[in-house]
Amino acid sequence: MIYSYYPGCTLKNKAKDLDRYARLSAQALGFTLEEIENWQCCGGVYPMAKDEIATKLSSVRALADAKAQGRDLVTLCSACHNVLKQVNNDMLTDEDIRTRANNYLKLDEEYCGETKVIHFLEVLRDVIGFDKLKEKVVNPLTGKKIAAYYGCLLLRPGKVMQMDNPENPKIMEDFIRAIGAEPVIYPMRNECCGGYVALEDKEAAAKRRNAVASSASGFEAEMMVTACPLCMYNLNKNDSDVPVYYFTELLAEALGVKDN
Amino acid sequence: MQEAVIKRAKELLADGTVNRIVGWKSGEFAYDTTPAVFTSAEEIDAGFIYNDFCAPNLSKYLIKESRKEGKLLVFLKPCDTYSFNQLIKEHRIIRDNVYIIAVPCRGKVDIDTVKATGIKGIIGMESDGETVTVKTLYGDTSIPKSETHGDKCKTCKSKKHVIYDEIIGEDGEVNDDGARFELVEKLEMMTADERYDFWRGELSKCIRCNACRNVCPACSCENCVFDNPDSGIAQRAATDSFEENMFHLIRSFHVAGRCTDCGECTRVCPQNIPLHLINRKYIKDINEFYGDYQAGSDLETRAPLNAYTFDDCEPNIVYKRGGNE
Amino acid sequence: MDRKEEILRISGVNVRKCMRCGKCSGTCPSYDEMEFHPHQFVYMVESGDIEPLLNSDSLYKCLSCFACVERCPRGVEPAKVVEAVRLAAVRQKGNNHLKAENVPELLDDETPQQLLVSAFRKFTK
Amino acid sequence: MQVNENKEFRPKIVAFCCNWCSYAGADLAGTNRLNYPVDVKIIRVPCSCRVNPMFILRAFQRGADGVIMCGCHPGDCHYTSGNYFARRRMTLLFSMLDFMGIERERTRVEWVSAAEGAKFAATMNEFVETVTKLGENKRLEDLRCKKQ
Amino acid sequence: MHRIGVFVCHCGTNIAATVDVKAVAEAMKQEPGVVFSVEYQYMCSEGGQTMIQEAINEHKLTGVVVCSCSPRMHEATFRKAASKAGINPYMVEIANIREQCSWIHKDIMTATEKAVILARTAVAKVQLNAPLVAGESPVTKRALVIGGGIAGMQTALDIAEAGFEVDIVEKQPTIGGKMTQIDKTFPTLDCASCILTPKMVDCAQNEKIHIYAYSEVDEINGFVGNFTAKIRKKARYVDTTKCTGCGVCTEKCPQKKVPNEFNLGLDTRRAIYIPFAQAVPKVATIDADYCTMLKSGKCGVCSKVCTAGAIDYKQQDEIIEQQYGAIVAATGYNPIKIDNYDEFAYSQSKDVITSLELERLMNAAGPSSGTLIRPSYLDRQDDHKAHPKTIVFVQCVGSRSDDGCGKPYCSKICCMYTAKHAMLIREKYPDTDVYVFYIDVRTPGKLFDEFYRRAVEQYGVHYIKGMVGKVAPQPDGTLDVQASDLIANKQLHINADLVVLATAIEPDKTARSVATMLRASMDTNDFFTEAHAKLRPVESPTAGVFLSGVCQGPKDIPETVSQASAAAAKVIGLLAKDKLTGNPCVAQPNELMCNGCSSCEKVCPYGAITYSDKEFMQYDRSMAVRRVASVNEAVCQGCGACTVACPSGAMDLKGFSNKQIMAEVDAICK
Repeated sequence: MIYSYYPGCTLKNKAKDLDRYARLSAQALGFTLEEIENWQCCGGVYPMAKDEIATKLSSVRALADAKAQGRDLVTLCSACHNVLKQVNNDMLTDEDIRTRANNYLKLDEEYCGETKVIHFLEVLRDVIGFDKLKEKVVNPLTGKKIAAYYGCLLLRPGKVMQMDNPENPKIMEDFIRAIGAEPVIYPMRNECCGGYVALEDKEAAAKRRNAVASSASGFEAEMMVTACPLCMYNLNKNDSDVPVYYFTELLAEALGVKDN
Repeated sequence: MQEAVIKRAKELLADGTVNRIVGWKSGEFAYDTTPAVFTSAEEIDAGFIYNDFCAPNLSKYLIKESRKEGKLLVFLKPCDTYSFNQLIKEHRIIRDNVYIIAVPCRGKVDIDTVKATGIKGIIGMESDGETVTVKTLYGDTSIPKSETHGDKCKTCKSKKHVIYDEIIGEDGEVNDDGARFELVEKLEMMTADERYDFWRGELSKCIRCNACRNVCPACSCENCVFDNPDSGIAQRAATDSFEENMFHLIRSFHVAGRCTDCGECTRVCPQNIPLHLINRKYIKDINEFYGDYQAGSDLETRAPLNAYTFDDCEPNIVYKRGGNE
Repeated sequence: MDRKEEILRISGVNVRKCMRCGKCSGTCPSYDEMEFHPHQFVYMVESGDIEPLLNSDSLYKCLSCFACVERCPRGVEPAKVVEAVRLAAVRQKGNNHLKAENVPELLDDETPQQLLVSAFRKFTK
Repeated sequence: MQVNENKEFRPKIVAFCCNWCSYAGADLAGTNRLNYPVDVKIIRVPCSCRVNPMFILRAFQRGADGVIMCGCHPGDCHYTSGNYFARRRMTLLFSMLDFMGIERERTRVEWVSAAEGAKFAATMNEFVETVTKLGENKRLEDLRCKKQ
Repeated sequence: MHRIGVFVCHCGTNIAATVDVKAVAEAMKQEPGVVFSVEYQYMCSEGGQTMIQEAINEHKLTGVVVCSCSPRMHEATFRKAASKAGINPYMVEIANIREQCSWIHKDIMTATEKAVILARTAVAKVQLNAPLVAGESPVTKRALVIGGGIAGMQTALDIAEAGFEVDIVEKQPTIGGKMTQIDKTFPTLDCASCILTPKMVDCAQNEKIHIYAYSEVDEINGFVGNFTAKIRKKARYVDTTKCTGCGVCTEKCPQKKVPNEFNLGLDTRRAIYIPFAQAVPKVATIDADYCTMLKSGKCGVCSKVCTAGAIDYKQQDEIIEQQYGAIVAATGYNPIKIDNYDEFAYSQSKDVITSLELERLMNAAGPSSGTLIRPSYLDRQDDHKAHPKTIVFVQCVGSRSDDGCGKPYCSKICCMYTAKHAMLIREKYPDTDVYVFYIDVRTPGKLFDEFYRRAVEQYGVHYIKGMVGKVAPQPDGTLDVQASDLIANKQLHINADLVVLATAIEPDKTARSVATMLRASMDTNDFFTEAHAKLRPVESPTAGVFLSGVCQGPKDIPETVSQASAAAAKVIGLLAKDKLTGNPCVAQPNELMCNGCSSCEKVCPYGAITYSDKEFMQYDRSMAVRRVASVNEAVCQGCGACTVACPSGAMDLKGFSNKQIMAEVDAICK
């Protein structure tokens, strides 16, 4: 099974681990992530304005590229996933945006939202299956109490993202169970860590991140996992000293391919 | 064949099983056969024929005949039996008053098809079952019989009789290769403009002689809707293009789901309008939308327009379906 | 063009659908940082009271986390209204909220690229 | 149908509405002041199964540019099964009109419940727009009935 | 040719503001057959009707056209008026120039043009109208009530009171409905059981009422006055004639782990059970999904302990067929599922409950015997933390929402029952803090607002305008309620022990199939539609079908009871008649045209068409016997399916004849 893969800017730089462990794990699980050619940064945040096209074009190019390959497009970074999926939804449902984007891009074939954007976690759940994943685990993380951190980007808006119940998700918890650990359910797992303002409003970002981390540690989490480099950056500085990992790192570890 | 048929007719008349026979006799020309009633062996000897020119479907005549005194004998070709069955289903023929002898049919000679080959000055025709000899003012010409069939026989739907009391010769098989829909399909593939031009061209020839209506076994109403002053559409003659359309549209809709595709309409049309294509379009649509249905093949199945299922297709299937606009 | 019309056009939101339940503000994680709260954005745009919003720091406190969008019972999408007002503000000449020359001092060793690109996308034009 | 040098083409639309659902739906469109073009004139019939193909042909004959039939949603017929029969009849008739080369968009069936005033208005707006684009019905019109 | 009078109504300004009514009346004077044409302010008023009657007499009118509102509104009014003046009521036609003209158009010129065409169309139709006389059909003097809640019971009691037989079909093992689960009622705070159970007993003891509990309606055929219903009595595996309701079996049954639906799953019951002590009929029922005997053939304890010998493991569903003159839908409601509102943590914390669950928690017969206990502490009620100290109520959960998750309507009862809950808690547990988050407090009703004010002023309930955004369960088991206070313009965090969600209500899931069987229409929310929203609120548009209770729209108990009695009054009015005048617009075959082909019979949904052999004179004056159709006018409902199935046009529909409809078509296309 080969997927088109959109890594995104940060995975080539500060979040190399998120990417590297994902590729190693994919290999171990028998699927291939083929990086699409000449991808451009998605912009990191979904442009909500109806009158902006330029900010959506890099996403459309990536989506159209996957369509040309006839493959589903896999993402890892929560932000990229959110941006690509929402832009794809615009291309599918918003005639005005679709027309203007196509007029601008002049692709060989009009792009109308045909590509299926799926998160790496969805590949694990829907293609591999958490049961199968469990069978392939060689180093189960038995006894570890892990808090899944979804943040805001993976699940919302629920009608577009359609990954899981946005208010009571379970995909990451099921993942945690599959790698042999024990998930910790805590209410802040789907609340924003404040990452987007971490550049210029350090105080607000700290407040949000600490609220998340203390909620997790209050429920006795030993560590947190995330799919988002920005959340990782922000949460890492939490006052509760809960360590934060990319979920792919734990996956690679469980599959015994971490040090390859 | 004719001998065997005449022999059984005389026997049944003689033993009192029936008191009259509905069959065929020659018209003005030997090839121009016409339905006739025979009441004695003498009359049979004088005029009864059964040959490759006996195309007329006798079923319709039984509506009136079967209500008369005593039992009658009728000879039915395979396609006529479908019409007969359909009329039984509609309570139009009194079955008990009819004795049916099934006669085989290997396709009838169509005079218009012969004429279309370019033969002129025809004064007579004979057939030995393989070859048709055409007598003309300019001498005899022979053509293979297979080339003399009209569309009705060329794409025969069935050589099997669906109802009879006795049969002379071997029964045939149902032919469901769909060949009869080829011309309909060809029309469907045309653009709307082309279809419109085609039908305009054909229907504008209509002279409203009512031959199609009068010969059609399904068009057998006691009083036609076009003669019914309460219907709001009573009309005697088409005065313009719309009324030509309207007559044939309404007539075909009224026989939709009841037409057995016997092809008589086209055969008798003096203007050679391929009217059976309209009926076949309905049959084809019914088969596609609601499952295969052959009117007259049995007495039980509900007519498609008098039935429904919860998940029938919506009328907008017409816009969605293939074919050209 | 009329400011209100501009906001409505950029956001594509029908603010009249709001039934004033305040759930957006009840769920907003940045509520305490904001001078004007999500429900006020919707209400003030509806009543055409745009200027105070354009000049408020609240524009830059919204986390674009979609909690209000997800939970609004009327499908109003307050985050889109906030973004539209923010764009209306930063699109004015010289009104970029984030200035390139100020960026270096905001960085640390770990700052991920996406924080920079998203900040520029949200706060500048 | 009226074509006037100075005026734009306004189609004539005949709408057959069943008494129980669609006519009530049309009333609801009125109650809610939902606008649709004046070109639509409604004929009330007890049920969509009362609509005889002859009526539709007659309307075209007399110069209608579009004919739409509305009934209760399948399964909701006041008379249980009427709209199911109507559905088959109209499907076959429309297919035949199409076969004869008549523009298929001139005929339409729409199921409109008594609660769907908005759908009624939207359907009529859309239908009138479609028929207006098609222009005058020339293929199925009795010349005698044309206004001189 | 008829002598026709045309009457154009202004409807105040409803019509006159958009349609030039004078011009319409003038234009009608030019129509063939019109001998009188006039406009008037309100045709439906006394004056308008008198005007019609005077014109009929003065101008010898034989036909009347009223250009006014929808015929669905006032056709009957004008027909009655005309018939009082001596002409046949079916000589009246309505041109709908309000709903289908003035209300949807803005331009006076085009609207007037259209009104003229509509009026002309009606005139063209009237020209072809013939006087019609309705047939008659007998009335079965028995009513069927579907649903045995407070609505169904009240309807049944009132009908029985008038002396008619009435059957209640209830799908649960007992009648009583939702009200059995409610603790106290607003605004009087009296105990629901105390006022409900006597009514249940009345139903059981009334000789005219027959209760089919644990039963469902399978099939309904026929028409007003003459319905036939098939009722399925589901197998209880208990012989109800033998069971004494002693309850021994329900104590001895070894299968103890069945969620108790009566207490909304807050506790458990046995596989053989009686829903609650006052159940009617008070007989046991075996839950086949849990009974070990029925599932594996091993057990039989209940049979052994039953001294009456009532247990019958081989019992089958029983089908009962019964005739009815009238049917009442009283199918009730349920709270919606709130899976779509997990931001309130309903599925994550036991201490987030619905209001109906709170009713059970406060009820003496509930899982905590009436002591308010946090559900997470139900198994350790002695713990000092078991009693909630801070309670938050969230209003409008799933109501007034158009986000696709909830219901677009206001559930109507939540404001009042929440005030009731808050008040009861404050009264019984004064050391409790109670917060109510509301969007609006809606209290239209007698003594309702006073009740709500009492909750605030007397009982000190904290009402906060704003909505809860999130409920976050905390490690210590409490709930962090994050909400906005719109008046203070603040975001609040309340540390609560119990959160109660005022969940929207929706029609019972079975209502849809009942509506289909009854051929009664429903709105997009699956509430039954009424024949007229204002003037006929307890009747369905389908003749002989009546509506009782919440199945028609959200209602509280007093409203439900009022509507139930109103529906009963309508039923009594129907059953009191010996014969019903039918709809004269029925099918009529022209025997001279009829082929006897049976096409019409095949499409008739009522079996109204039969055939017989008749002798007819032929064109040649000879006689011939033909099979021809005839229509039973009492059975025919006038749909017209047969008229189109008939190939010769022999079958026509009175009042909607081929010629009439074609005349309308012609008039529109003219």
